[in-house]
Amino acid sequence: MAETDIILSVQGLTTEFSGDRGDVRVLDDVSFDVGRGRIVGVVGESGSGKSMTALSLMGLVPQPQGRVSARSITLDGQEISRLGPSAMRRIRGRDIAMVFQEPMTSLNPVRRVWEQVGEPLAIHHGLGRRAIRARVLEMFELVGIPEPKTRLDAYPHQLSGGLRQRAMIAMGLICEPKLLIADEPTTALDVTTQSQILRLMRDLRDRVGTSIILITHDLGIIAEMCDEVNVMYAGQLVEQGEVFALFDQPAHPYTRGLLASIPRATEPRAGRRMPSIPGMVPNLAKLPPGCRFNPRCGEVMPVCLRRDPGLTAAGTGSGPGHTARCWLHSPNGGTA
Amino acid sequence: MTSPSAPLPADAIEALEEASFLRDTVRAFRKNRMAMVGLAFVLLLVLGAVFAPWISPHDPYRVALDEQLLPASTTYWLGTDNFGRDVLTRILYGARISLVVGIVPSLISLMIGTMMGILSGYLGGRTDFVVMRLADMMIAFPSLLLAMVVMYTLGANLLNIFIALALVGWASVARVVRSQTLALREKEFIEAARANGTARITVMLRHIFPNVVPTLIVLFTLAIPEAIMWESSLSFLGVGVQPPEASWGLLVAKGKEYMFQAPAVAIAPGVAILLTVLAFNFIGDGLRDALDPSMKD
Amino acid sequence: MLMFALRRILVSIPVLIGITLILFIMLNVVPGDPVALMMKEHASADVIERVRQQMHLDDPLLTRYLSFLWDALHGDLGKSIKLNRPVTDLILKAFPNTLMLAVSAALVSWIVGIPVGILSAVRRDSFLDRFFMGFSLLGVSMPIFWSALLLQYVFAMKLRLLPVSGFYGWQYMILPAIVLGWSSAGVIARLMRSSLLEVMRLDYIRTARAKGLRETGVITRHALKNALIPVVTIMAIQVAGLLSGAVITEAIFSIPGVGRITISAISSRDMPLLQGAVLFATVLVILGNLVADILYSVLDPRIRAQMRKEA
Amino acid sequence: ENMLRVSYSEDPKTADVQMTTDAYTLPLNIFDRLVESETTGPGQSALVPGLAESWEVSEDGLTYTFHLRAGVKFHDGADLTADDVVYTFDRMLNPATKALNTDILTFIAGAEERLDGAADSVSGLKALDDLTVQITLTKPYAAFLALLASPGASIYDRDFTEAAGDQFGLTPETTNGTGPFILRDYTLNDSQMLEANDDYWRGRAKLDRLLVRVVSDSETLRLLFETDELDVFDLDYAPTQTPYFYGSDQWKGQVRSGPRVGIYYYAINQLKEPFGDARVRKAFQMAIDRQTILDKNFYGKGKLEDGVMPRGLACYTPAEAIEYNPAKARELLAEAGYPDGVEINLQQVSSWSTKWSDMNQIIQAQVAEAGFKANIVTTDEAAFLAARKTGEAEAYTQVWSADFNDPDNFFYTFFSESGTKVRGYNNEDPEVFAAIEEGRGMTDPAARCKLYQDLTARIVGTDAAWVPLFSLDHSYVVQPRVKNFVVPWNGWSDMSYYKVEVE
Amino acid sequence: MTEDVVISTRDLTRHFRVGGGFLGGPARVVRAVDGVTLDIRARETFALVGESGCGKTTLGRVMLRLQEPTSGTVAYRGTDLTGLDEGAMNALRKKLQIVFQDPYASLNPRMRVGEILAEPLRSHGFGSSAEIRERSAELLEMVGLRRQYLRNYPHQFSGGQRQRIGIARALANGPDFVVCDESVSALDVSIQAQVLNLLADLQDQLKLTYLFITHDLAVVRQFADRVGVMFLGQLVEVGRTEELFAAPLHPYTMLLMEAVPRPDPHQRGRDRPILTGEIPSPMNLPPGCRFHTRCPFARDICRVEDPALQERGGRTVACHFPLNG
Ligand SMILES: Nc1ncnc2c1ncn2[C@@H]1O[C@H](COP(=O)(O)OP(=O)(O)OP(=O)(O)O)[C@@H](O)[C@H]1O
Ligand SMILES: Nc1ncnc2c1ncn2[C@@H]1O[C@H](COP(=O)(O)OP(=O)(O)OP(=O)(O)O)[C@@H](O)[C@H]1O
Ligand SMILES: [Mg+2]
Ligand SMILES: [Mg+2]
Ligand code: NI
Repeated sequence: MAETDIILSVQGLTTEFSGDRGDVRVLDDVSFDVGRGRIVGVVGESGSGKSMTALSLMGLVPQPQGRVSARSITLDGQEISRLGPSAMRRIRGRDIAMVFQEPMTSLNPVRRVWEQVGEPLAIHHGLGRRAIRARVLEMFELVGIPEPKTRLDAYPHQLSGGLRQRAMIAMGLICEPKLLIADEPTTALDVTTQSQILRLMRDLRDRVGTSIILITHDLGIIAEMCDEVNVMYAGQLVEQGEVFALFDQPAHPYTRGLLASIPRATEPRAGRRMPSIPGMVPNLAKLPPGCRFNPRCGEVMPVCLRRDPGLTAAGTGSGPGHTARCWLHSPNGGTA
Repeated sequence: MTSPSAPLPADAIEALEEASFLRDTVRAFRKNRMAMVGLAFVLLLVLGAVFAPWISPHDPYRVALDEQLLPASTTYWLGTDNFGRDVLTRILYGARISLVVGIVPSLISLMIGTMMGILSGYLGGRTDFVVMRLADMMIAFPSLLLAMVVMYTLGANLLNIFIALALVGWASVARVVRSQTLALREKEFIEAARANGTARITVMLRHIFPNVVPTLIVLFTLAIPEAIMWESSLSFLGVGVQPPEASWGLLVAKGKEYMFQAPAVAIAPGVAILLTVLAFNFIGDGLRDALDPSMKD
Repeated sequence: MLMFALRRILVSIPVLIGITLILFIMLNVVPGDPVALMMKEHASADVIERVRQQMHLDDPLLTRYLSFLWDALHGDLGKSIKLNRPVTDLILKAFPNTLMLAVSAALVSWIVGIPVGILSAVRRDSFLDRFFMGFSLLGVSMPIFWSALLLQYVFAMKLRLLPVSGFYGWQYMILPAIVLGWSSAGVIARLMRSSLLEVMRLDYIRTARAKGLRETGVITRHALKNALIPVVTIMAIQVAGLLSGAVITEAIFSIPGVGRITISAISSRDMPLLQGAVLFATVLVILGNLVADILYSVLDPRIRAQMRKEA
Repeated sequence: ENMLRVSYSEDPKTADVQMTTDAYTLPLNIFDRLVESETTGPGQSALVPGLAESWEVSEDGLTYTFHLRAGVKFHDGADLTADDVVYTFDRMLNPATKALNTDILTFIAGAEERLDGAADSVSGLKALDDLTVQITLTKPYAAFLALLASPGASIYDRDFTEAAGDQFGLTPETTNGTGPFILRDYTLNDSQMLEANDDYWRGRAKLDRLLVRVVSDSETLRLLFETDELDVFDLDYAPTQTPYFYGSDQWKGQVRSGPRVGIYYYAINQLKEPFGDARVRKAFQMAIDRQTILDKNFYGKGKLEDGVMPRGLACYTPAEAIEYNPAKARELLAEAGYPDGVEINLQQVSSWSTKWSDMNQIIQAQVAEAGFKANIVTTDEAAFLAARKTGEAEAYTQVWSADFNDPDNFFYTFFSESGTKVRGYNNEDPEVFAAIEEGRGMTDPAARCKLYQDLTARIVGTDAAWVPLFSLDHSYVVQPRVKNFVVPWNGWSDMSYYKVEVE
Repeated sequence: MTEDVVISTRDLTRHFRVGGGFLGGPARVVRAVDGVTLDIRARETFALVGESGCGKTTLGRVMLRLQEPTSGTVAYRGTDLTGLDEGAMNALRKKLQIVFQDPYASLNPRMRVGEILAEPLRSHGFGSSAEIRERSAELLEMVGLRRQYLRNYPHQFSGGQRQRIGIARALANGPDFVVCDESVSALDVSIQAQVLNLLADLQDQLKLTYLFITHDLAVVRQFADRVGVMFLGQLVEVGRTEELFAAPLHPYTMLLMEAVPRPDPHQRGRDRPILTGEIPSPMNLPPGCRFHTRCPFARDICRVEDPALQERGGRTVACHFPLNG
């Protein structure tokens, strides 16, 4: 991938929260790139830091408890990790936009939909109401809202979940951002609606060329949508790679466990019991020493209990850029 | 039923976090400095009230007309009132009545309100309609007037103050509790209890009630200062605690007559009210914050 | 909306009947004779008895209550025993004053309470926040008759800016309105603050920030309306509180309002007057709630839809 | 502007003096009476002709003939006639009026019949011609003229009053008198505005206007006065301000004070044990340190009273002094069978001025020394009055000021057979009952005064049925521009402002 | 019916009135469950799938009489539940249990685990408190938790653990029939598999019958024996899992299955029909077949006539033009 094709490059993103019981590091040295026009998936279980990654990029981590630091974050070549709040504000909504998980609660219940969808235009381009309305109407058509004219003046509660999520997407795209971050955009929706929304997002990428970071806990969605995948576990990236490589040759035991434990609608029932990952997601405040996955790992080695493996190339046979955070793949293996 | 023959998949569950609801609350509360100050003040006050006969420097009822309205001195730390009674002593004794007037009716209205609110919210239907109309009545009725009617009709004494304040207070408690009950009723653990054949009364007592307790605690801390204020209003109108008993409300209301001559007589008990109300407010705020997040996690 | 209002009013009829009935019974079972009271020291027992009969005071309780209801339905609240004037007249004369007092106090409490609450929330934990919250707690914890005297002393006696008491023009309303509004301003400020802080945690605020909106824009355009909703509820409840407070405020500032009529009606067992006054006060409270509901619907389209559905 | 601004703590509620027993300012200024009692000096009064230019009393003391002043006009322009006088008194006695002040007319022949509804008119009331009224009594009553000078005997206009019906006196439109002022504005619980009557028969008042405000809060009252919103500050409404005004350089020269023909007393219900025993009552009398109360609680502005009649009242002579002697009181109690003291109740009413509860608290503390364990019982006024009628009321302290300058006003009120029932059974001596009845009809002033002095000795001294405390001065503070402000002879707050001037 | 049937419903309906009342204008009716006839056989796992709001939860609750049916009957092993009085119903409840979706809301935050488990035992007079304590501990162990946890509060557990406690509570009195209402939907995939395995093991050991309510077709395929597909209050298709997945009869079933994203990037390009449009409001049902507004195969008759549920080779379907037929 050529350097210029990289729209977002994140290096060493670390986010900490100070709380009642000391500091918790919810993101630990997260680095990844997003190519132009690509859909990059972030997958992981609840609490693994997916949303926090998005919020850290947007500069929306709750203050003052949260602290974000990064070696570098470049957006289309521009370094944004050291921007002040007002400079960051000018980027938000214009260069990076975000679609949130809950279309019910992410829209203001007391304001009309078109005002909310068109607000980024007012903020960043100072457009007048008529112009905004016209543009919102266009966007409504683009995201496939039926009878867009009549929906302009609706309040959020008058729309179904699917329509609300479409409106959210319209809002995200209205300033033609370089990057759209979609945080579990379909989790709250029915499967049928979900497939509509996913298809819409892919179509939009194809037509408009927006780069998308797609956050989800559903490997099915990743498989359907993404070009590249980042797997997160307990605040760290544990595996990253092209989607095919990752699904065909998962390198990290966690990824493998995940893939094994997803029930599949397409395959007949194998047996009464399903493969599962034992144990539970760790508490970030009480991480085990060494590899964070070691208590649940079936292939744990002595070194895993002592030292954290870095992200390294994921063994032989995997494509370029396929990395995993596991001693199994580290150059000197478990012997170190 | 047999216990499982083969052990089920053991899961490697880590040691649980050592925490309990109560401990969390206490910890969160203790972090709130204002709330702790409030608590300390109230504790001090309660001690002062309980031990008033032992610690107060003078007799609260002794009339010594020779020592009227003396300024503060080493004998009379806050001076004397129009009968030559030590203001500090009167305030300490007044704390007994004011605290009781603050606490007892609040408790009564909390009890009635909780009962009514839970019944109304959980049973719904006609019970709900009747209880809520009753509550509407109490709320729509200008409360000071209601209190005055009670005081006038039953006579001005401490017991009737309780009745009056409780009559005024239960309705808003009932409303809050009812809305909480309505929310709780939809919770799955209530459904689970019903699915287990748990009797309605048990559901209300063991499931609904404990879950409204945090709200009740907060309401309680806010109801106390309100009741103290109410009592002072009633005293001002001449239907509150009757002299020579001392309540802060009465002391302030009476002291007002001497505001120009000996301001301390009115200001000192006023400050006592102020500090107490502040203290309870701080405690209430602290409790609300302390109780709230643990409800969510 | 009209239907909704109508419905609300109809629903409150049993409340009104209940209140008057409770009052009626309470004031009748207790000792005390309005006539004896009215005639004070000089009247002989015979005279009192005669008057009692003329006033139908010796009829059975229920008969009297029903005839009260019947007359009330016809717009006739009877004649005050003590004041000898038609109750409707008395109240219609006094009511505007009380209303004026309550409304101006409410205005004070909103005009002060809401901005103070907002500022405190925005500058959370700052000195300003502490100061404002302290000030509003002061309002909440000062007896009305105390703050009244304080303000009278400072503004009327020392600074000579405002009149001490009476009710002969708008300047006269300022001090009573502040006195009465202060405590509810405190309540509103505190509620506004916590409500705004609560709203600021919600998802759609994050959405608004994600658009690049400034913090002021986030608050004014997104948070405020939502945060006002619980405040409006409290405002409605406070109407009742304002009326109660008005009793004392009127007495201190010599305002010829319903509160003073009511007090004397209670102590003189003047049933017709008391019934009338309480009836009016209750109606006011009910209207206050109605206004709050309407405000609600202005603020929140979901409630608007709900109301349309209900009506 | 030539306006006097005064204040009262309560609304008068009506100008119709037949319908009120406690608010006389409006009647005193709006109406006139046949006879007026004029203040001649501090605590002194004289009966002077009012609407009646002259009058004659028959030998037997039963028939009074009044000659009305010619040319007196009501505010609406109507002429005063004898018929108006007859009408006024008949209205009071007409049961349909539900008048409250009927006591002052019950001596008139036929009054009782009229009151009972047995007659349509009062036989003892006659208009002999346009300007002559004849009133016949059933039996001689020495104080009848004084009664006619009391506010309750104010004269109304027949046509106007009949038309106004029961709304008479409630609004400017329904009020009409002959007096020096005309009611122009009446806002309930706020104020009444009176304007000088240009055609007043005694000549126009010096004031153009009189503003009477209702101010119930005593601190507000003081602030109003000090910010020059009021011209007269009545210390009765704010007794705690006494030291301030007496001590203030600015104000002490502006204090106007006069004695009050009124007495503070304790009424003791003899039906309630232990007060059935005269020794206990005597002990109670002696256990109260009245001088200290007077000095400390009332700033010494008054005098101790030892009888039924306060100083200033006709026939007053100092009675035998009541000694303050707790030790002796204790002995008396022991004699009465309470060597370890006895529990008693003192009653007070929640809506009364706090001065009563103050007094009770002081007295509670004082009598404790003599062995009385006094409980203070508080009720509201309605309950108190009801209890007093049925004899359930406890001992209570109050003040009585003269309605008219005659001992009967005190003796009959408290110690007559009918009076004691109303007052809460504070006397049960049949001989006293008889003597009071007799005194009412006595025509020899000296003998009559002797009777009352003897009665005093019996009631207060022997029987200890009454605990006289003291009579207080009535003090006002007036703004420097107020002239001719005279405290009325009886010390009332209600007074005529006819002669007052402002600069 | 045979002994084999645990629960059988006949024409079961449950309607909700919304709005209306005094002067409130006409009330509107939500037909949450609208004529469901169904037999659930002993020891099977019967899955109920369908989109949000189609009435799955309501059906489950009405079966347990946690909500009263508007009409129709529910029978448990031949006993008509709808006719039972409160007492008799409560006595039967030990046999009929439910496990909820939300592991957070389904446990009373103010009760210790021990109390939560003891309550159903106490309600049915299980025995002395020592026995109850022992039984509670056993239950905890049965769902794979340590008995020491009896003294802990729910908020101290993770979602998966809480769900286990919820299951233990349902098992307390030895139930026969358990409704699992979205019992694994809120869990992470790795935990979801653990809980599903637990449910499967318990079913085998305790001879349970499950009504398994979910919107996740993948879970259904791996877990259920038979499936009922619900649409707007009605069952549109019922069949054995394998048969139904292999060859759906109802277009809705087919479209629903197609909509599930497949965790295999190689399949992503596949051409698949997608369900368009929004689900109609249950307050305002279209005439004819309820699905016709979204059905790609709808014809005229579908707009007029409501198809009845019909047998088709051991399966039932409510469609005028079944697929694969
Ligand atoms: N305000 C906060 N204070 C402290 N910790 C927080 C805060 N917000 C989030 N966290 C913690 O940060 C971690 C990552 O949270 P995040 O929301 O990114 O998870 P996620 O992967 O998006 O999970 P989900 O799938 O549930 O949305 C979690 O452990 C969470 O508890
Ligand atoms: N108590 C109620 N009052 C009114 N309507 C209700 C009530 N409970 C459910 N409904 C309505 O009945 C319909 C079916 O609801 P139900 O909860 O059974 O659906 P569901 O299939 O379980 O949906 P989900 O997947 O969202 O849980 C919905 O339209 C719902 O709004
Ligand atoms: Mg998230
Ligand atoms: Mg459901
Ligand atoms: Ni899902």
